[in-house]
Amino acid sequence: MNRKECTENTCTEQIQKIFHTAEVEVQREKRVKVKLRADLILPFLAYAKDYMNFKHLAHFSCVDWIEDNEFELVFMLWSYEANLMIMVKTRIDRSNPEFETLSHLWPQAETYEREMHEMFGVNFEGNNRLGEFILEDWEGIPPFRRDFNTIKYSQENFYQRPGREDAQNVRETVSKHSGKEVPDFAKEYSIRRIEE
Amino acid sequence: MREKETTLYLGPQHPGITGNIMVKLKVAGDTVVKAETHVGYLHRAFEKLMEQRTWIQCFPIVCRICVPEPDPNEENLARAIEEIEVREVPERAKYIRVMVLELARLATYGLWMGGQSGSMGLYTMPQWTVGDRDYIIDLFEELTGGRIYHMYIWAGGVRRDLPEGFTDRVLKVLDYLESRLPDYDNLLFNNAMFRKRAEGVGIIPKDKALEWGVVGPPLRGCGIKHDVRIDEPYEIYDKLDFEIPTAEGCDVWSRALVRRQEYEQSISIIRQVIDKMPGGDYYNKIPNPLTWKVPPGEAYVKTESARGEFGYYAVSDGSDKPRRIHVRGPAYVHGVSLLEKILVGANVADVSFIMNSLGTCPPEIER
Amino acid sequence: MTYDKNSKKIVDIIQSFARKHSLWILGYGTGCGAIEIPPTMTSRYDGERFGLRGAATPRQADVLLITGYLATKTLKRVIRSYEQMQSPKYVIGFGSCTINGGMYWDSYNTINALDQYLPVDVFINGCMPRPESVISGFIELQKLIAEGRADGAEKYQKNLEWYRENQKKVIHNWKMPDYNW
Amino acid sequence: MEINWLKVLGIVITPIIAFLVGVTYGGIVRNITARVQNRFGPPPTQNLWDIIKLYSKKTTINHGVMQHLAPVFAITASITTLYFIPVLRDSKIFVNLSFSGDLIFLLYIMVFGSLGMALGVGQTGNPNAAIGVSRGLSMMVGYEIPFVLSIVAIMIQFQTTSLNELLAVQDKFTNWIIFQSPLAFIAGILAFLGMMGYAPFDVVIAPAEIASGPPSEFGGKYLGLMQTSGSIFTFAKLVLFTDIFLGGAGDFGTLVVKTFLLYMIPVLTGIVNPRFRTEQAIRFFWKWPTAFGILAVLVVVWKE
Repeated sequence: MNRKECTENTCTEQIQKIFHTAEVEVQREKRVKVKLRADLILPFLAYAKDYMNFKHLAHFSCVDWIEDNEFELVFMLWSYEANLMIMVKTRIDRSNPEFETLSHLWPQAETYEREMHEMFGVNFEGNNRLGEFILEDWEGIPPFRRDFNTIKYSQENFYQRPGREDAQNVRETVSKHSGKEVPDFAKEYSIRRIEE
Repeated sequence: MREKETTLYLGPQHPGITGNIMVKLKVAGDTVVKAETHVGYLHRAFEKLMEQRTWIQCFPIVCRICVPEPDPNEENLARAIEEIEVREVPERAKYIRVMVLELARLATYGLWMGGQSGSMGLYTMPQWTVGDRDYIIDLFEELTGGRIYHMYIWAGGVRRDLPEGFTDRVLKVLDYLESRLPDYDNLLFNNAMFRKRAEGVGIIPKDKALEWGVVGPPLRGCGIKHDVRIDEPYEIYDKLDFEIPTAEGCDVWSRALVRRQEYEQSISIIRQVIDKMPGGDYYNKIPNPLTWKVPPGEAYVKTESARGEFGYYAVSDGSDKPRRIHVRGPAYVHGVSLLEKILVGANVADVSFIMNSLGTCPPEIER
Repeated sequence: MTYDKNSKKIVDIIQSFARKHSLWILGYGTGCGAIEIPPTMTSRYDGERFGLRGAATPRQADVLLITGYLATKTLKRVIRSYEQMQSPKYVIGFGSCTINGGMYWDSYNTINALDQYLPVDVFINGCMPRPESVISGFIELQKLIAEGRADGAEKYQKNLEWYRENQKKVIHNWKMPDYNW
Repeated sequence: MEINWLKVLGIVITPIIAFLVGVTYGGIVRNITARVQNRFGPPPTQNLWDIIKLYSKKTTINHGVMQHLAPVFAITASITTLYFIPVLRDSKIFVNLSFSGDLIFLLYIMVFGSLGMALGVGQTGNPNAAIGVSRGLSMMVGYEIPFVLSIVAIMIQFQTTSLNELLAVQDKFTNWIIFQSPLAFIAGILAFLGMMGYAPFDVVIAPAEIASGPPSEFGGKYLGLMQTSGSIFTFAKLVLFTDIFLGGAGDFGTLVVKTFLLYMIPVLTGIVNPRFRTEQAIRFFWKWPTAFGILAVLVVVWKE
C-alpha cells in the first residue's frame, strides 16, 4: 500500500492511524519509539514489515525490570528504503513470561528467542527449538535475571585462587596508594610464583 | 534411494572451524543434508558482568566481545553512552575514531584473507597477510598500548592524543599495505583455482537476504548496496568520499571480491582522514569515572564492522552501572540461522570455507 | 618399564632433545587468546623455528594450549581432548584468566583456576600475552622438558581422583557427547 | 644355494638410506616453504626430531587389530615398493630385487599401502578418517589412470616391463625417456603431482576440512610409523620417476640432484595453490593427463 518514503513524522502518523493505542514518540533523528500492548505486537510487526517496508529485524532484546515485576521486550526494525528505525517496546509479566514466536516473520528471530528463553526464561510459543542453546546442564534460575547473583554462584562453584580479593576493589586500592610507594600486596605477589 | 546419513561433528576442536564453535552436520555421501550450529563454548556472560561493573569498567569488557576486531565494540558503547548522556564529542576525536575503526577493518580483512585461504589449503596467504597485519597491530600498540585490546575509544572522545609523527607512520604502513596488494591478487584473487572453488558456493538467495538479516559484505556480495556508513552515517563518514563496493553472485567469490575492494576503500578513507584531521581537543572529559552516573535513557547504536552491522542496545536506569547492554553482532545471525540454511546442500569440503566467507566469529554469538 | 632419572643414557638424551624440539600444539582455540596464535605461528614471529607446529587432532598433539578462560561447556571438551592425547603431554595455561579468572572472575560460566582441573606445566600471564611471551612460555616448557620436570601427565594420572572430583564439581552432567570413537 | 651378500647388504641399507634422505627432504621442503612465506622455518632436521619424538611417545590407542596393523601395512608397502626399484643403475648393492616384469608388479604394490590403511582406518570409526580414506581411494582412481597409461605407453615403446632394461635404454642424456616419449612424461608427471599429495591434490589430509584425514585417530608410535613410511615412499616414488623418465642415476650425487629437482615440482606447485575439491581433482585427472596418456599410447601404437 503505502510504499512511499516515510520520514519520522509520516511514520508516526501512519502508525497512529492504524494502531490507536500505540504510544509513538520520535526519540531522535532516525529513531521512532513505539510502545504497544503485548497482544498487538505481532500484528504491528507484520504490518510494519509488509506495508511499511521495515524488512530488517536489527535487534530483539529483553530487559528485566524486576522492580515492576515485568520483562520488557524490545524490537528494532530498520527500513532500508527510509533509513529509519522503529523501536517497538512492550512489557510482559515477569512471573509467567509468555510470548509468541516471530520466526515465521523473520527466521533469525528464532536464535534470539532461543537465547532469551535460556537467559531470561521467556517462553516463546510456536518456537520448537527452545531448549539448551548456550548453557549446558544449567539448573536454577535463568542467569540473566536480575535476581541471579553471578558472584555468589562463581564463589560457590569455582575455586577462587587466594590473592584475588586484594585486587577486587581496585578503586579503593588505587586511591589509597599514591604513586610513590609500592603497595604491600604488589610486593608480595611480584615475588611469589604460582606453583603447585 | 537415499545414501546412508552419517553425523559429522565439525568442532569445537577442529582445525577448520573459525573459533570455538561446533557445527553438527548430517552428511549423505559428500553432501550436507542438515546443519546445526552449537554455540556456548565461549560464553562469558558479558551482558551480565556489565550489570555488575561501572560504566567506565565496561570498556575493557566490551572490546573482548569480538576478538579479531574489538574497536567497533568500544565505538558502539561510547556512542551509546554519549547518546544517552547527550555528550558532545570533539571534532578531532571523531576523526581519530574513524581512523582507528578503519585500521581495525584493514587488520580484520588481513586476518580474513588468511582464514579464507587457509580453509582451502593455501597456507602461504595466511603467512603473508597475518604478517602484514602485524604492522597495523604495531601502530595500535604505539597508539593505545595494547596489541589486540585497545580500550582506546571512550565516552567523550578517545583516551589520548595521537603521538608525534604518528600519522606519518600510518601513511607509511598504508603505502606498504598497498604495495602488497598485487602480491595478494596474484596469489589469491587472480588464482583460477580459488575462483573455481568459490564460485557458486554458499549462495544466499538474493530475495531473502534482507529478510534473513544478512548484513555487511555478505549482503553487498548479493548486489545490495547497504552499509551503515552511508545509511546512517556516524562520526564523520558523511564528510568522506568513499564507495561501497558490491558484487553480484551471492556466493563466496563475490563476498571475497567485495572485501578485496573494501580493503582499498579503507586505505583511501584513512588517507582522507589524515588529510583532513583538525587540531584541538581530543577528549570531552567525563566526570570522575568512579562516581559517574549516566542519566536514565536508552539508545540503540550501530557501527559497520568488517563483518557487518554491529548493534548495541544500552539501557541506563540512572545509576552508576548499566541496566542492560545487549550486543547484536553480525555473526549472531550469520553464524547460526543463516549458516544453518546455506550449508544445506553444500559439500563437506566447503563448510569451513563458507563459514569463513560469512565471517563467523563465535565470541560475539554467545558473548 | 622403570625410568631412573639420575642415569642418563644416550637414548634419553636424544629422546628428550627430540621431545623438546618438536612440540605439536593441538589446534583448539579455547578462548580469545587464540587470536595471538596466528601471529606467533606466522611470518612475523615464526614459531616453527622452535619446532612448534599445529596438530589437527588430539591423538597427534603434545601440547594443549588453553588460550584463555574456559567456559564450563568447553572444559568438558578440553578434558576429553586432554585424555585423548598421548603422553608425554603438556598443558600451557595462556593468559591471566587461566590463573585466577582474570577479568571474568565473577562470571558464572567460566572457571577461575585451570590447575584445579588439569595439570598445568607452564602459565603465561597477560591479557593477552604477546607473541613474544607465548614463545618465551614455550621456551620455558622446553627447559622443563630437558630437565625432566614437565611431568604433568604423570601427576594427572597419580592424582586422577582429586582432579576428577574437582572436574565433577563444575561439570554436573558427566556424560560425554555421543561420539563412538 | 649361494647367497649374494651384496644384495643382502643392499636390502638392509636401502630402507635406511631412503628414510634418511626422505626425512631430510621433508625438512628442506619445510624450509623452502618457509622462505616463500617470508620466514625462516625450522632446521632441516626438524622432521627427524618429529619422528623420533613420535616413537618416544607412550601410545595407548586401541580400536582393534586392523587399526594396529594399518601403519604396518603402510610401511610394508613402502619398503616393498622400494625394494623393487633399482636405486642406482649398474650398482651391485642397490640393484635390489628388481626382476623382469617389475613395472607391472610396482603398479600393484604401490596401491597396497593405501588399501591397508583404508582397512585399518575403517576400524577406528572416526568419520573424518573414513571420509579421508574414501577421498584417498577416489583420488587414486583419478591419478592411477594417467599413470598407468603413461607406463603402458613406455612399455609398448621399449617392449619391456623391466626397470633395469628401461635404465639400459637410457644410456646417454639424449636417450632419456623424457625426450624419447614426452607425451608419456607429461601424463606421468601430472599423475605424480596427485601421487605426492601436495596442494592442489592434498584432499586426503585436508586439515581444514577433515582434520588431517586418515591419520586422525593415530598418534604416537603409529603416527611415527606412518611418517616413516611416508618418507620412504616419497623417496621410492622419486627414484621410480627418476629411473623411468630421467635416466636413473649412476651415483648418489646425481640421484640427489635429480630426485630433488623432481620433488620441487609438486612442492612449488603446492605452495602457491589452494586445494581442489575431490571431484574437481578427479575431473582434472580424467581430463588432460588422461588425454595425454591416451595420446602417448596411440602415438606409440601408430609408430609400431
